[in-house]
Order: sequence, then structure tokens, then C-alpha cells
Amino acid sequence: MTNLLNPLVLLLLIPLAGTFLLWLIPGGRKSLVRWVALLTSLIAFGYSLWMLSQFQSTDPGLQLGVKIPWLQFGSTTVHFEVAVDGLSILMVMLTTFLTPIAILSTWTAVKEKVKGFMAFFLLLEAGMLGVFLAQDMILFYVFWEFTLVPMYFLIGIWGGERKVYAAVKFFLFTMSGSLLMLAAMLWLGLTQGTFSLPQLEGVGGMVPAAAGLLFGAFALAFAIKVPMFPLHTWLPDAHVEAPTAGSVILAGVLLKMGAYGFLRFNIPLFPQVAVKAAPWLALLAVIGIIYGAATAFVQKDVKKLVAYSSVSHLGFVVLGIFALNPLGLQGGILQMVNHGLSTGALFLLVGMIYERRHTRQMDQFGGLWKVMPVFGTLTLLVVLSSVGLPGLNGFVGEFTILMGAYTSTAINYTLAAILAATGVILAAVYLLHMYQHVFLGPVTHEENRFLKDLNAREILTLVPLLAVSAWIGLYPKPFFAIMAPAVDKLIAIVQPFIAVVK
Amino acid sequence: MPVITLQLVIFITVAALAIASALGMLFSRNTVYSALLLVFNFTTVAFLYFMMGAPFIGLAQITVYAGAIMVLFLFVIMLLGTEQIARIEQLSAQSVAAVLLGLVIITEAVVVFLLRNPTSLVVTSGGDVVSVNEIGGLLYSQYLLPFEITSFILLVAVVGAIILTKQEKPAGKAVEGEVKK
Amino acid sequence: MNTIPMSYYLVLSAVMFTLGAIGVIIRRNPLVMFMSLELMFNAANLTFVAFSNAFGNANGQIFVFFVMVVAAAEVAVGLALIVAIFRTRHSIDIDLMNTLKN
Amino acid sequence: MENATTTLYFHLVPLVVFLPLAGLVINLLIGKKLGEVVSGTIASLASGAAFVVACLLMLSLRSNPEAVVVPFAEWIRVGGLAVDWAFRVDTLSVTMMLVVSGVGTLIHIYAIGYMHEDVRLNEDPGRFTRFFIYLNLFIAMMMILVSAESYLMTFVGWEGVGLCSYLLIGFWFEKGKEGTGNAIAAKKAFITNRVGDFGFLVAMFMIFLQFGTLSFSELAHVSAPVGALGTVVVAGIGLFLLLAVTGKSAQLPLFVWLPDAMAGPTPVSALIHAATMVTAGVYLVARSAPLFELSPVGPQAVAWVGTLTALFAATIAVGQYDIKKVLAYSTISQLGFMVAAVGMGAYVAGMFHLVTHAFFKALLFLSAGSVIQGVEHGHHHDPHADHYAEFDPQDMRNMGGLAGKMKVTTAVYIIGALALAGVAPLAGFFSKDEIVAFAFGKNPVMFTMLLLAAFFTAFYMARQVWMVFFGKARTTAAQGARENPLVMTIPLMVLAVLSLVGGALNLPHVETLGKWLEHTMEGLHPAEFNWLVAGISLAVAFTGIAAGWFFYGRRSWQPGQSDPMKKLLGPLFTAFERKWWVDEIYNALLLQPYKDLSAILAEPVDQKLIDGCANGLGRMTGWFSRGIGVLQNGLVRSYALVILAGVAAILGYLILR
Repeated sequence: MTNLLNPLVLLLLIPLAGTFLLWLIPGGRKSLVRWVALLTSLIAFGYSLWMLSQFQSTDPGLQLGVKIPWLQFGSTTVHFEVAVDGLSILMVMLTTFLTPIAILSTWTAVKEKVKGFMAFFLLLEAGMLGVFLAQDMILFYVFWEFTLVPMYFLIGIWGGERKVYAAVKFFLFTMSGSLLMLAAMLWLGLTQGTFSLPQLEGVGGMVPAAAGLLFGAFALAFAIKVPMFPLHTWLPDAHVEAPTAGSVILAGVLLKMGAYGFLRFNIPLFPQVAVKAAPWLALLAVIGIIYGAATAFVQKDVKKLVAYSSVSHLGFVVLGIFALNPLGLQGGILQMVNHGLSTGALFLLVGMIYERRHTRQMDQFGGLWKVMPVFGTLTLLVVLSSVGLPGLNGFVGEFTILMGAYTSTAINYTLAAILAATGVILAAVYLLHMYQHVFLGPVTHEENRFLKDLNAREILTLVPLLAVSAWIGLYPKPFFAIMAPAVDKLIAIVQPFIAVVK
Repeated sequence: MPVITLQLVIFITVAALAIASALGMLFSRNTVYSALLLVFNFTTVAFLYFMMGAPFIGLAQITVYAGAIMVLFLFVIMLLGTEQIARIEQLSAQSVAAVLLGLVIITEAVVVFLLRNPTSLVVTSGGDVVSVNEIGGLLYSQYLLPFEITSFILLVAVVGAIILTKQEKPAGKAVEGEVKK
Repeated sequence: MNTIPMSYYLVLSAVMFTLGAIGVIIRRNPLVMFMSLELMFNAANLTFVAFSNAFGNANGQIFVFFVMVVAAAEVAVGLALIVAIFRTRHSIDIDLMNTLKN
Repeated sequence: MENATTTLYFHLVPLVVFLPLAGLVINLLIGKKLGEVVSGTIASLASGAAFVVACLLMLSLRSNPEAVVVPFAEWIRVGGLAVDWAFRVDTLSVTMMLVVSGVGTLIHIYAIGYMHEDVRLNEDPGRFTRFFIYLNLFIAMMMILVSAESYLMTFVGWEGVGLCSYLLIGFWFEKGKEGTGNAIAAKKAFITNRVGDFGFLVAMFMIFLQFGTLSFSELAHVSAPVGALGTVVVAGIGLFLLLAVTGKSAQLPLFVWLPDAMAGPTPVSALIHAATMVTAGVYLVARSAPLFELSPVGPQAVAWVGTLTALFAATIAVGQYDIKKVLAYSTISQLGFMVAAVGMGAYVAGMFHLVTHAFFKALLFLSAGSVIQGVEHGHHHDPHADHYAEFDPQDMRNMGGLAGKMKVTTAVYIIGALALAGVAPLAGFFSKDEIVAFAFGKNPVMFTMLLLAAFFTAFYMARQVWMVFFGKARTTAAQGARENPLVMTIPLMVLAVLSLVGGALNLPHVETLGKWLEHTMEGLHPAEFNWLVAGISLAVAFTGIAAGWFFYGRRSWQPGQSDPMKKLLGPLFTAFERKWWVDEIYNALLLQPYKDLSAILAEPVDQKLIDGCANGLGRMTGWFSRGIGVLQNGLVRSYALVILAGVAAILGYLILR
């Protein structure tokens, strides 16, 4: 029983308890449902803050963990093994931080079936936390697939016009990748006699013949989730159709699961393959950066534009991860957080305007800054953060990533970083293009002339995001410090192979 | 080849009867004939059980199968009145395939059991190899739980059968109401 | 000794079983299909008893007993189903019963 | 040590950033309630306080001239990269601080008057405070830029001022050509600058990979790497830094944003797009001198770019009719002089010209703003004017004869113009002459081109002065123009005085600025004052002015008349007028292809090809499963048959095994 009182298990249980509580409430009492969901997510956030205070940031290993035997596959035991380390703690915090914000954003946007929505949302939170906490492959897989279901319903029930198409597409894309991953996990677990990730470190060396295939299976699953070019086409559809809160979580956390998977599986398990694959994955990442930016530029739907910008931004993350040096990896992890903040905020903003006008077409707007000055100012700040303006979060992440990629010995061509840096220009092109068409110029549509500016609740959802953005931009030290030991440990695993290849 | 004994002759005769009755059941147009032929088949098998020194099973075979179950079949046939279903069952490709496959399987069985690797096991005829006492003892000690479960299965089957066949009373209450008025 | 080779019983059992299987496939009347199933049960039971005899072990017979019970239950439910279906569709042609598809 | 710290104020340096920020915060929170005058005063005080701090720093440096690094907070420390928030106080940075906060404060004061009118003419008085918030933000960012201790922190200011530029160009974001003109100009400025910033980024990567640091102090004494690769890298650093410079300082080929940036209110044009921000590129080259010195490629490229820009932009300025556009191209041209100077290694001359240019160009822009508001005032008070028709108060063809109506403005404008034209003994003469003299010793082609540019400078300034202030008023608006209030004219007068005497900063043989900067930059060559060159450049200036008088002063420009130069130069003048079609060329070569490429990527490639492949896979699965689905026909007997076949197959396998 002492095991169940483990802090991480409790963290997983909080959203589940909230779901249970929601189940007891009659669905008609919508505001009570909302408040319970919000409070649950806030408790989870507060609790994760406490957990953060217990976390030893100088310790590179797994912490606060628990390991309970769970299932038996022949002679191999699957454990319920959860723990955090420097790679996952920021992701856990991001999840608990974004969930209350996303829930708050649905206050008036979701009017139908509120209870179901909130229940799925809390389940989703539990699933995402599970993904970041799991240290056993099978457990990871269970949580990984578990997140699909609530998201599928969030898109499929509360989505836009083509919601079913988008939901199914989302589901099939992710599923098809993760099945290969499951096969790889089972093979690995059964041949090595353990499913526990810490014990499997560097396992690629023990199965040199299969390492490449296994790496590929994992990489495919994660690349779809990230998503990397050319496996990204589910993302715009899913984003466009998803409800605002769903988009926020999708962009903010779910995509990070892919990048996190690279960190947790591909690099530590198969360091020698990772080193060999790094130039190619970096190439895909760079293509993604430029391609995402270029396609975002011509989108007419603001939300689609933001979705394509995610492809571009996540390209930076993958580029940083496969630089396989401290700069790139730390920048990559930080950029995962940054993207969650700024793109999450962008989706919130798009949702706010959609709630007012029920359209997201750029040509339906113009001159909104004059009508809604607070909205305009906040959007500008978020756009600047996304563009990577120094002093805000995006810059710190992008700069360290690019610096890492440029100095990387794993990606042995500096052109990658230079080409990726053009993404900085292109990001300004598409985001300012969007900003100009929506906010600047004269008010061209009469129905826009009397739009209400943001209310206190809406401002409240954005301010925490912006505050953290500025914090990371000006003083990122705590963020880097908490991940540095774990990243160093990861690099210690990879470093010998980089030396061999060169 | 084993020596031809009386036992063997009896076995082959009974087996031939069993197969013949099975064939008859298969191809009989009349369902009632099919049922009766099956009863006959069950009886021949029961005979074999007796021959093998398993009187309990043999009796059970006759009472349960030939008696209860087949009577149930006949009841249903009578109830539905389908004993004379005159529909011509076409000789479809499926039927041909089934017969051919069946022949293949039988040939294979013969090859496997008789020619390729005939077992040295033999079945003793006559005499109680396993006594009824022994069966009863086992049933109420080692197999007590499954035995109880079978009783439950039977109960469920009975309830299920009743529910499935229950006639819905069409608007019975409304009629009652009208009567009251 | 009054013995008969086990192989003979096995072949008899196989033949009966196959006949039962053929019956299931070629007949469209569910009642006959049911009977064919019973035939297949019998074939299996025969093997059980034969082995029970050969090994001098009572367990085989016990199994046959259980098979009979389950078969009885199955027949009861199955026939009830047939009656119910006949009532709603006025036909018991098995090829018309494919509503589970799609 | 103890007695030294009592008189030194180095630790105050963060205040140059935080004082303007404080002004910003006050105005952001309660500015609207304070009213225009108070709000504007707070902003001016914030900037003025920064100026005072800069003066204190200057005093401290006089007694203790070596560079001082003031750490403030840790910033990015990852792997081998360690960049902190740290300020660098040396003679170079303090010079820039003084210019930025000094000129900035004057412009703040001027803007109180100017914006009072401007917000009313544009019918949104609520935006008054916002303007000063932006201005203070700009001062803060500029201070970060010049006081940074590392390239990365400089980059923060570098992009920060770009942002302010974006905000201020788009200040009237609903105005301009077709309502979106200003917004598009702002976007263009930001994106063009981003191209330059890309160069800055790559240069930083190269510097860090080569030298392992981004700190100015540590980079001050690096030596050139050996080997062929090393030379390439060092040359590359120079070239990418040059790209950054061309973006921020509006040099060829990235100058296109600056003329459009005139869409911003005039104080912005004066502060950001003439006096301070655009000179950041010159500052960057001066700051990077140790790196540029490592390879001849970088400096040479910088010098050529500067020279070409100086001449190229000067020719365009000749053909412009918008009073601010003339000044914009003039700014580009003058920046070309500075960049050429620092490229040739004449860092003092470049910085000197930077300072004097800040004086007289700010003066010119502010007085141009005064002219514009005067004309606009006349237009609004003209009872006969059609107030709905398009009237451009910035078009010089709508002016003329303003000398009598706006006496102060006219006087200061002429001072500024003479300074710009390089007439002795005004500020511009000394600084420009120093550059030209340096080029004389270095490269005759550059020398000739710079002289030519100087000639055009004098010519277009003369053209402008005669078109605007003399002759007869060509419109009723010009007739009704009137002088602006003191709050605007006093800063003008101060700047005029500075333009008159600014040359004293670095008089030949006295070299105040040169000696001052020597503490920061080693191995500065003292400029030799060359009487021959001085004579030539003075002659060129007077020739230019005379030519201007000949074409524009001799006979007054008539309403509806076309430019007299047009007859003389024909298509060449059209090229000047149309800015050598650079915008059109960029549009055809870069923007349109990018748009087309994006459209192709988004529609045929992304939706049809990539998504089509994905959906095609799905569809194939669909067909496949429908094929398999035939087997699932719901007929029990078929299933049984399959099972039977399976049994036969397994038994067969057992036999044949």
C-alpha cells in the first residue's frame, strides 16, 4: 500500500478522481461540472508544483519512482513503473499547467455535453501524465494509446464540420505508427527479458542486427506524432476540426509526446543507430521547418496556419534533439515547452475570435486591433514569442537549438543549421502576414466593428502563458538547470558512438 | 492385421450401422427421418460404450441423447411443422467442396491412424474397466465444482429457453383496462 | 483377449465427425445442422470413452458426462432460438440468417 | 580601489535600460489617465534620465577610460555556451548611449507637440500614450543593443529595435495606401530586417564554433585561425555580419524597407530611421573590428557595399517628390558613407559621421515634420479645399514659398541641409571629409564614387530647399501654412546648434573623438587632414548646390510642372524616380516566386501528393478489406467450410511433414 501513496501515482490519480467526481454530478449542472474540472486540474497543477519541489535537480537519474509487478508475459514481467527525471519533469509540468488553462478556455465555448467534455479532458490529462511518467515500455504504450481515445472523442464529438474525418484520420495515423512500436517493444522486451526502460539502456548494442529496424519502428511512431515531414498531414485537419481546448492540448502536449519518445527511447536505447540516423533526421527536420513555414504562409484559415507553423516549430525541436549535444538537446526540450506555451496561446486566441465571429478565414477580418486593443496587443506578444523575438521564450529555444545544430558533430553538415535559421525569417513572414490581415489595416467588415474585447476570464487564460514566456525568455536558467544533468547523462550514452563514427 | 474375432466382427458391423445411419440422417429429405436415424446412430454408439465396459455412459447416452434430446428435436419439428420442407437443396459448389473436403479428411484420418503410425493401444471389450462407483466418487469429489457449474449451466439454459420462446402478450394490459370499463 | 485396436475406434470417430461436419455445411435446415452437431459431439465422445478404456482411467468418461450436459443445454437454447426465429421470420432457412453481416 | 568607486558610476549602467522601461511601465499602467502633457513628459524624463546616466558614465570613463563589464544576471548557460546579461561600458558604447538618449530626448520633447496634432489629424487621440510607450521601449532596446557585452545580448536589442520599428511604422496601421499601406510597410521592414538578422545569427554560430565565445571582451584579442578553413570561416563571419548590417542599416541589397518606413510618424523617422537605429549596423562593424581585422574579405565587402549604397541611394533621392522620401534615401546614402568608412578601417570617421549625422538628419526630419504639419494645418483651414480628396501634405510639389510663413523651421532646415551637403564649417563637412579623405588614400574608385555621392547629396538638398521653402506657394495649403509651437521648435533649435558646431567633436589635429575611442579600439589610424581633399569636397558641395539653384532656384517651380531634370536626363531620371525598379525586381525575383512556391507546396504538394499518399493508403486498405469482406458473408455454413478446409490442411501438413 505504501507504493500507492507514491507522489507520482497520486498525481496520476488526481485527474482520474476528478473524472469519477464528474461522473457523480448530474450532467445538467454545467457550471458545477466546469468548476469541478477546473479545480481538479488546478489541484493537479498545485500538486505537481509540490512534486517539483521534491525533485532533486542535480540528480540525473529517475526520481520519486515506484515499481510494482503488473503483468506476466511468459518469464518476462511487466511492471507498473513510474518515475520522473530531468527529461520528463518539464513535460509533466507543462501538462498540468496547460490543462487548467485549456479547461478555462472552454467556459463558454463548450455548451453541449459539458460533462462528457470535461471527463474526457481529465482522462486525457491522466493519459498524458502517464506517458511522461511511465518507465516501462508496456506501461508507456498503454498510456500512449490511452491518450488517443479521449482526443478522438474530443475531436469527433465537439469538433467542427469535418470532425469525424479529422478524428478518424488522427486516430489512424497515430495508431498505424504505434503498432509497429508495439511490435518493437514486445520483441525487445521478450528477447531481453525486461520491459523496464532503465534496464534497456544501450540495448541496441546487444542486438546489432535488429537495432536498425527497432530504431525505425520507434522513430516512425514518434515521427508521426511529432509530426515530422512528410507524415504531418493529419495535423492540420485535426487542429482545424478540434475544439479550441483540444487544439491547445494537442499542440501543447500531445505533439511533445513524439519528441519526448525520441529522447526516451530512440537515443538511450539505440545510441549507435541514433548517431547514424541523426543527419537524416536532421534533414527531415530542416525540410519540415521550411516546408511548414512555406505552407503556413498561404493558408487562409488562421487555425490551419497555426497548425502548419507547428510543423515548422517541431522541426526545430527534432533538429535540436538530433544535434546530440548539450546545446541542441537542452534547446530542444526547452523548445518543446516554448511551443506548448506560444502555440497553445495562439490556438486560444484563434478560439476567442472564432467564438465571436464563427469564422477563422483571414479575409473576414482586418483592423481588429482598433476594435479590440487588448486582444490585438496580447496576440502581438504571442506572435512575437512564436516568431522567436529575443527576450521572449521562443528565441532562447531556437537559438540554442540552432547553435547546437551548427556545432553538432552528429549532424555533420553546418548547412542544416543555416537552412533552419532561414526558418526564422519565414516564421516572421507568415505570422506577420497573418497579423497584418487580421489586426492591421482598416476595419473592412461591418460585423467586426462592434466585436467585444477580451473579458477577464480570457485574459486570465493568456496571462500565465505570457508570463512564463517572458520568464523563459529573460531568465531561462531554472529551466536549463533542471534538465541539464539528465541531458548530460543522455549524452554520456551517445558520446562514444559519435566518436566512433567520426 | 489383428486376428478376426467375434468382437471385431461385432464392432465392424455396429460401426457400419453407425456410419450408415449417419449418412442417412445427412441425406434424408424428411427431418423426422433424419431425427429417427440419428436416434439409431446414438443407440449404436451406446452399444459401443457398453462393449467398452462403460455402462454408465452408455445408459446416459440412451436416456439423455436418444431419449431426451432427440425427443426435444422431434417436438420442435412437429411444432414448427417443417418436417416436409420440400425445398430443393441445390447441389451448390459449397456442398461439393464440403463433400470433397470430407473425403480428404477421412482419407487423411485413415492414413494417419491406420497406416502411418498405428497406435499400440487397444480397447478391451467386456468387463468393467471403470466402475460406476468410481465415476460417481470422482464426480462428487474431484469434479464437484464443475459438476455444480453444469447444474448452473442447465439452469441458465432452461431460463434462456423459456425467455426466448415466450410469446409476447400483445397489448394485454390495454385489453384488461377495456374490460374494466 | 477380446481387444480391438484403438485405431479402429479413431477412424470410426473421424468418419462420424467428418460426416457431421459435412452435414453442417451442406444442409440449410438448421434442425438438421443441429443434429449434425450432435453427431460430431458423439464422435468426440466415442474417442473419449475409447481412451478411457485403453488407459483404464475414469476421467475420460467424466468428460463425456460433462459434454452431454453441455450439449443438452446447448440444444435447449438452440432449439429455443430456432423457434423464436421461426416466429419472427416464418422461415428457418439458414442462408437467410445473415443479419450479423455489416 | 575604495576612493575610485566613490567617483565612478559604472554600476549605474543597467539604469540606461531600466529608466526608459520605467517610463514605459508608468505610461502603460496609468498613461491614459495622466493626460497628454504629463504622459509625454514622463516619457521624455525617462529618456532624459537615461541621458544623465550616460553622461555620468562618460565622466567616469574620463577618469578611468578602460572598458568595464558590469554583470547583471545569468542568462543562457548550456553546454559550452555561456551568455549572461552583462553590460559593457567603454568609450564606444557610451558614445552611442549619449547619441541615443540625447537625440532621443529631444525627439521625445518634440513629439509631445507633434503627436498632439498628429493624433487629432488621424482622428484617434487615444493613441497618444501608446506612441510614447513605443518610444520608451525603443530607447530601452537601443540601450541594450549598444551596452551589451556579448553578440547575443546585442542581438536582443537588435531585434528589439526592429520590433519597435515595426510597431512605430505601423503606428497608424489603418492608414496608408488603400488602408493597409502602413501595415504592409511595417511588415516589410520587419521581414527585411529579419533577413539581416539571419546573417547575424549565422555569424554568431560561426563565431561561437570558431572561438568558443560570444563575449566582446574575450573576442577582443582573438587571433586568426590557421589553415584554409580558418580563413574561409573568418571571411564568412565578416560576410554574414555584413548581411546583418545591410539589413539594419539599410544598405544594398536590403535597403528597400527604409523608404517605406517613412509611413511612421515623423519623430519616428527622425529617431529610429535616421539618427539611431539604422546606425546600429555601423556600430556593429565598429564593435566587431577585432573580427573584421582577421580577414581582408569582410572589410572590403563592407566598404564596397557602403560605397555603392552611398551613390545608389543618392541618385534615387534626386528623383523623389516626397519630402520624407528624399530624406530617407539621403539617410541610406549617408549610412553608406559610414559603412564604407568602417569598412575601410576608418572607425573614428565612421563613428564621427554617425554622431553628426544623428544631429543634422534628426534635425532635417523633425523640421520636415514641422513643414508637413504646417502644410496640413493650412490644408485643414482652407475653406475651399475638398477635404475628402486625396491630398498629400508630404509632396514637395504641393509646397513652395514656406520661408515666409515658417521662419524658424526654414532657418533650421537650411542649417541641416548645409550640414548634410558638407559645407564648412558645419558638422557634416568635417565628418564627411574625413571619410572621403580616408578613401582618397585607400582606393581611387571608391573615392570617386563617394565624391559623386557627395555631389548628388548637395544637389538634392538644394533641390529640396528651393522646392519647399522658396518660390511661390503652389497650393492653398502651402499658402495657409503656419509655424509650429515652441515645444516643437526648441528641440529643432538645439539640434541646429549641434549641427552647426558638431564638427568640433573631432576637429583635425585635435581628434577628441579619436582619442576617446582609442581606449576601446586599438590601432586606430588618426585621420590625416588633407587640404586637397577638403578643397575638392567643398568644391563638389558648392557645385551641387549651384546646380540645384540652376535647375530649381533660378526659376520657381510652377504647379503641375514636371521636373526640369527630366528633360535633361530622360530615362535616367525616370530610373531615379522609380528607384531603379528595385522593389519591382525583388517582387519578381523573390516575393512572387516564394508565394508561388508556397502555393504549390500547400495545395498540389501537401494536399494532393502527401496527403493523397496517406489517404491513398487508407483507400487501399479499404479496398483490401472490402475484398476480404466478401468472405465475411454472414453465412454460417461458409464459415464452417473454411474451418473444415483448415482441418484438412492441418492434417495434410501432419501427413506430409
